[in-house]
Amino acid sequence: MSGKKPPFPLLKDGKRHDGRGPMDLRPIQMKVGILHNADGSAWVKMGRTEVIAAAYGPREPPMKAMILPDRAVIRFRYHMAPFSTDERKSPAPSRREIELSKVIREALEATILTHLFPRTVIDVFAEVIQADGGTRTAAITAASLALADAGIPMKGLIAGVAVGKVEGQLVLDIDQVEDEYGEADMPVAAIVGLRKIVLLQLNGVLKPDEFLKALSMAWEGLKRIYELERSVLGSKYKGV
Amino acid sequence: MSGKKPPFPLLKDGKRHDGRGPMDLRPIQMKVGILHNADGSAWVKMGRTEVIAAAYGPREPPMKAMILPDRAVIRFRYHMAPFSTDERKSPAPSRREIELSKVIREALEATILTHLFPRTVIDVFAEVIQADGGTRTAAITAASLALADAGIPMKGLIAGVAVGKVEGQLVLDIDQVEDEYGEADMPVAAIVGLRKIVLLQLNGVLKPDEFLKALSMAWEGLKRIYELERSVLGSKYKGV
Amino acid sequence: MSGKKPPFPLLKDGKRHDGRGPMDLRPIQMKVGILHNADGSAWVKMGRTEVIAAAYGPREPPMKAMILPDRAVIRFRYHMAPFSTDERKSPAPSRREIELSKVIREALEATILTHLFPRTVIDVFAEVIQADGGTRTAAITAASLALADAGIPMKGLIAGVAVGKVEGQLVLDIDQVEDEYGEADMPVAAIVGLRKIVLLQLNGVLKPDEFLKALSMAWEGLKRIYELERSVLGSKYKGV
Amino acid sequence: MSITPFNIPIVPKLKKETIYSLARKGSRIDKRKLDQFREIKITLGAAGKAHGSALVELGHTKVLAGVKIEPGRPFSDMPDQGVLNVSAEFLPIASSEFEPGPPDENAIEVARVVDRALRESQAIDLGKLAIIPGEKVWVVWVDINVLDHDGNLFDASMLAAMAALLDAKIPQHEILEDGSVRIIGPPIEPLPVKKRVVSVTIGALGNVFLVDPSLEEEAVLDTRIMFSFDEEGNLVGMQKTGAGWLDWDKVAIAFNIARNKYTVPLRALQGAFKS
Amino acid sequence: MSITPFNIPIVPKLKKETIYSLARKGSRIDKRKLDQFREIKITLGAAGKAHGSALVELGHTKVLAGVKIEPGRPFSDMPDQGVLNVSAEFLPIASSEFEPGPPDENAIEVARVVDRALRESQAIDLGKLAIIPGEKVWVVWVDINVLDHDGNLFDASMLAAMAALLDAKIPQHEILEDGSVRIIGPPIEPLPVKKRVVSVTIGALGNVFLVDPSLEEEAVLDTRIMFSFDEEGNLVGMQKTGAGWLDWDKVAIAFNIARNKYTVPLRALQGAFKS
Amino acid sequence: MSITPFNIPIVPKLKKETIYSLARKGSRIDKRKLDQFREIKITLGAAGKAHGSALVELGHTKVLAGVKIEPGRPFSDMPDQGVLNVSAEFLPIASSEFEPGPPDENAIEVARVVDRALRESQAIDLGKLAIIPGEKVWVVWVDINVLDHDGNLFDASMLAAMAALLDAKIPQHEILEDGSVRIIGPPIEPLPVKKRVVSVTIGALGNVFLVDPSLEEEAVLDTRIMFSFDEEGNLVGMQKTGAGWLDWDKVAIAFNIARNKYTVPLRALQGAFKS
Repeated sequence: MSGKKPPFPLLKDGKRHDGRGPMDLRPIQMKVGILHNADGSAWVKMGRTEVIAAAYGPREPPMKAMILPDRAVIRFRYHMAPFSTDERKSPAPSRREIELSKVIREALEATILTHLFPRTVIDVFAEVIQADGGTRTAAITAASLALADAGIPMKGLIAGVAVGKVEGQLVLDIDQVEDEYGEADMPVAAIVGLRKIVLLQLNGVLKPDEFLKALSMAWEGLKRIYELERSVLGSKYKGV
Repeated sequence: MSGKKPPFPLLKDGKRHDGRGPMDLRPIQMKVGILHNADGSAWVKMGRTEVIAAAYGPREPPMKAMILPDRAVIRFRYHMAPFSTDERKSPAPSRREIELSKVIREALEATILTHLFPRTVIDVFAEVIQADGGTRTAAITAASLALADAGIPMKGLIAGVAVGKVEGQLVLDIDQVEDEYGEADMPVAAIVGLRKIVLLQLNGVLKPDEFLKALSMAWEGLKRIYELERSVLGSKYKGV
Repeated sequence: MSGKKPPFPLLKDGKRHDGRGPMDLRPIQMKVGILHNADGSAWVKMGRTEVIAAAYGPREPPMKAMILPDRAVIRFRYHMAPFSTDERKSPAPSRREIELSKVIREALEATILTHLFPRTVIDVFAEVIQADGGTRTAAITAASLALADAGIPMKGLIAGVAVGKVEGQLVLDIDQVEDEYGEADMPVAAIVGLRKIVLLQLNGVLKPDEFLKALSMAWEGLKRIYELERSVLGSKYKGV
Repeated sequence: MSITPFNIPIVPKLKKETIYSLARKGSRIDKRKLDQFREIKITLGAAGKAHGSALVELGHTKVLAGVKIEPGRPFSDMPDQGVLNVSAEFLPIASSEFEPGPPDENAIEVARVVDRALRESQAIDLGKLAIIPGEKVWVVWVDINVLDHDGNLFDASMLAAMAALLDAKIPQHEILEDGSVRIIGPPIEPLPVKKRVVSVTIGALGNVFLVDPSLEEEAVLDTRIMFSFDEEGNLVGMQKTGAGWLDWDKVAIAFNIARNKYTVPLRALQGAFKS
Repeated sequence: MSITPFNIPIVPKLKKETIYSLARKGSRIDKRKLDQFREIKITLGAAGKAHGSALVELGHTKVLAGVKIEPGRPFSDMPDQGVLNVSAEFLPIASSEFEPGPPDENAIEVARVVDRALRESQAIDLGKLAIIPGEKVWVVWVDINVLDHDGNLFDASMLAAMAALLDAKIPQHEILEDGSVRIIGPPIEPLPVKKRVVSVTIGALGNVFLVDPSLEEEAVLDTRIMFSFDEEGNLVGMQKTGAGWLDWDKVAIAFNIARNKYTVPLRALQGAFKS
Repeated sequence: MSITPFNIPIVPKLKKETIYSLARKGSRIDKRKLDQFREIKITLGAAGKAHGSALVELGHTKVLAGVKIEPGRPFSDMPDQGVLNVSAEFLPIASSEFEPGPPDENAIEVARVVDRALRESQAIDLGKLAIIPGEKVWVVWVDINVLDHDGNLFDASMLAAMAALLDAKIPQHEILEDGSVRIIGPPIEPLPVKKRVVSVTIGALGNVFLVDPSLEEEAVLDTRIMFSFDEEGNLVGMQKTGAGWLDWDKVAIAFNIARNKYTVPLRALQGAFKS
């Protein structure tokens, strides 16, 4: 949404610049249990975008002041590696990272059964290893998998995906080029099994009917990602 | 006190650049109870200088470490809005704001009956909306009014004013131009009813006899401001 | 170790640029008890390098969180005065100062009998007044003297010195010029009485046999510095 | 890092139940209808040294926005465009919950949400703000100061920022030979504002939606969602905020309510500039 | 934000009463007269890599000031003037009350009070510190390091800063073709100091005033006030500091005491430069 | 300021005794020999947008290093040399002991130790990294991210940094008329690496030495010492780390063990670039 002209057509004969159709997700890979120390961990790759997440807890809070008597406190950090972006990013948290940490933390609070663990903290950290569009939705997917891997009870798994608009057309799961030169980026995350939205933002402009269509496209994408999550978690995590 | 030449005469035929005589205050407006949430609040305008202050407390300190067993802890912040100055000011606290917060906090400690409220904190915050000279003295006046509006017991109301020196002549209640191109700026604040000085600074040069004269000019100004404070607080605050 | 050519020969006829032989220390001065408030204090000058250290404690920790139930916590800061260097140094701690604070703190932990003072903190602060090479080793020597002056029980006094390599030759106690234009700087600190190494670093390149020779040269220097420490502490500190 | 707020006062159970039961009957504690905004008051020029400013009152909520327009350097990938910076501060005078200090995640969120709505709708014609292309452009600083927090800081901040921008004028200036810019007189020329953007925040509470929730309501809501619109009713920004979830199938309902109500703040804005 | 110091050790009642009763009799715990300074000792050149430095001892109080003079850019509104920067650090070696970290409000206050007295009296002729007008000027850094705190840091810091400036010399330099400045030799030319500024701090205790209060006295004083003077006895700075008040009618008395005593630190300063 | 770590979990006595008694018998809890490295695995190109990257696994310890090569300004005293910057972050995903936030003293120590070994050995030919001498040079950013901490972060970080540098390629670029540098294609030309540097960390435990200590071992060691070597076996860096001491007369023994083992990580490095 830079307003700049793309260096090549974003849509041509109904195909996107990388050959996908409007409703195609990028190739997705997921793994859980990739880290030794974390109570749970996950790795999610969507196209070139790549995120690692880890969950720790429930555990004793590092400071007494942050105890809640009736439930667990959730801490979440969305963070980009300095080499994850086209130009090196300072490792200090940017305003963007602070905002995304907040909205993802709030999304996670909606699904974690925090009332089962009063006076504890549950920590989830997502590290973006490579950023090529859709990092926040990949991060929330990875965070959800890491929580499941840690055995932390949730109301349901969260899946995330972004719908974009390029050259006037709505497309699913936009990458960085489509984000940069497109007209809209609408990241969505939901507890798919319960049909609950836990994250919803819009960066760009949509007409009312486009917004409603974008929502239903997102749903299609979320369902597919959710199925992948369930299959990667495999039989031992059947519950979530 | 920049040492620079003024762009126009600061004194002409005994009149100052804005038409005032040496002992004239700028037009003053005051209001209390202007905010909904604060326990007490006030708005003070002197010429173009404009300050809002709010008081909260006595209340529980945010951290246990800052409790005093025999009296209330006072917290005060003097802060300038980014758009209050000629050039945009970063909202991060400058060294100047840190110093002024300290000397005004100390002035407020002299009048608040802190021993009535052990183990609590009383917070006073002053926000400069427009800075045109004399912001610290307007801030202390506003802070005093906000405390009175919050019903926090004080030994007496504080009034503040600055005496300046322009083109060799002492003048009361200097504005920004007189401050910038003048030879001295002496801010004074006092508990007028008790004849106690609680803030006194000098930025510039005064001969010994000038200093003594400046002090007595300040007193005249303080008395007038004090009367305005009493009248704006009205009957319900007769005590202070 | 800048890789730059020195402006004058660092070695000529077996003499170093300041006339010293390879095994000569710079002129050393030491004093203890130089500060009024500190529980112990010391001043060490090696050539032009000059450091003041002070020790406080054992005392109550400023925060409860930092208590250890079985021993004292040690805090140490290595800090350079803004005017101690060729170009003014910002007083904010640099990454270098943070690293040196850590390795010296660890060295001090090896000698202080921390188990005698559970639930307390022992603070040691070193301020570099003039930096002309070997500041970290002068700082650790001064810290050790300040601890002794404060009467804090130690397993033994620490002495520190650096061995360097200039124009292919190993030399003892390098100064700033030898550091900047030389090939290696190996700071060493030890509890001399116990023959224990507590600090060892290398900045530069040494062949294996050079390393072993540098170690034995360091020992000669440490013994001489240790004797000076003992003599300056005098009879009342005979124990350490 | 973001952390669950752990020092928020607990809402009394009784108040909670009152808000719930009123909502089910289509009513609210301050007698408003479910889809009714609180009274909106806009005072222009409230900060005299700003190049544009507006004090917005939304019920008891008070937000003061000030705009400063200063010469500066363009971004290297946008050499011919002015620069827009939006910041928000939740001043400690505004609420017993706000501590002094740098903007926290809540203030940063408000600033970024307002920034995106202005930027994506192209509300400001940044292309007209070059002074010497590639060298010097106007930098537009929008500073949002929350003075009194009684809920719905998103809509109040959006409105204050938009009103301050509409109020803003560019300083009279000349370009010196060395390429620097000298201010030579008071601001006269209006800032090139192309679009008027407003927002409507909807609170979800059980099966009902509340427009423009007050602070008391915010404390008991399931969650909130903010929609930003341009004058033609296009969606130019959106943010679900606060813990909790929203039924997938109710998003469209919330959106429609917001779409029906965006003319309320828009008319308030237009009213302020009518004179 | 400023907050009441809450971790200051309590002064024993007995000590308090002793100081009070002595003061009423015109005496002090360290046997001084009420208007007597502690012994002042000034050691020049105490920091060898500084361009000027001085260690000031005021009784047990020890302050080391160092001056560095480096080429830099002028302020855009003062293109032909050098730049003066004053900082103060209360080093943790100086007192069990000082924690390591960036300067707190007390250190910032000392630095700003010293800075104002130097600046307003025009003690340094900044107009002579341009190297290439509008491009390069000398930046004068004055760093005040408190080494031992036994009270009255204002006067000790003022004196150390002034002595270090008088001790300071400008580096020998040449201007290269590209406008950069190269240092080519040790400092020789003295910094252009036009005025000698000193200060006298007065502590108010009941009905009496104490000159140059020690740390023990500071802890029981009603309040303190610092007056700065140039050589001719003009007032070039003033700061009431510490909680508490001062009777309006006694300010003149305090001022007169200070005015009578400013020659004490001034003579100490002159003595240090006599040789 | 550095402070004794005060929130480290206590090692169970039994584990301590097990490690000790095994060590005395020449064995370790993970069945390794005293002088045996854990399995080393190097994955090149693990971070696709970096100009060079490597994931190093040392047993369960995982460190990812990424290199970015960007045009920038040289240091004024090294106008014709590229710039090398090494940073390390101990990510909170890596250990329950790591909190999010700026690098602490441990991360800074690792970064500086790696930096020194690379710099002093002249591993990178910085002289070949000038673009326009005195104006523009390549700035090489090495970012070390610890992903999983199971001990010996020094050796894993050194290896990851070195592998990432060997993997790194300089972006295709052209110099524009105004002296700026434009990237015109993907990186092709290898970074000029002159030396391969690796390190061996030795843990001292009573009378024995352990090569490449694991996290469990680190918790009970007397102290640790890290030696860095170039390919010819010259010592290019050294760091005693952790509280505790080392017998003076045993340093040479530790050094000889390290000198005998540096070929292990070196061969792992060479293996990764064989294909």
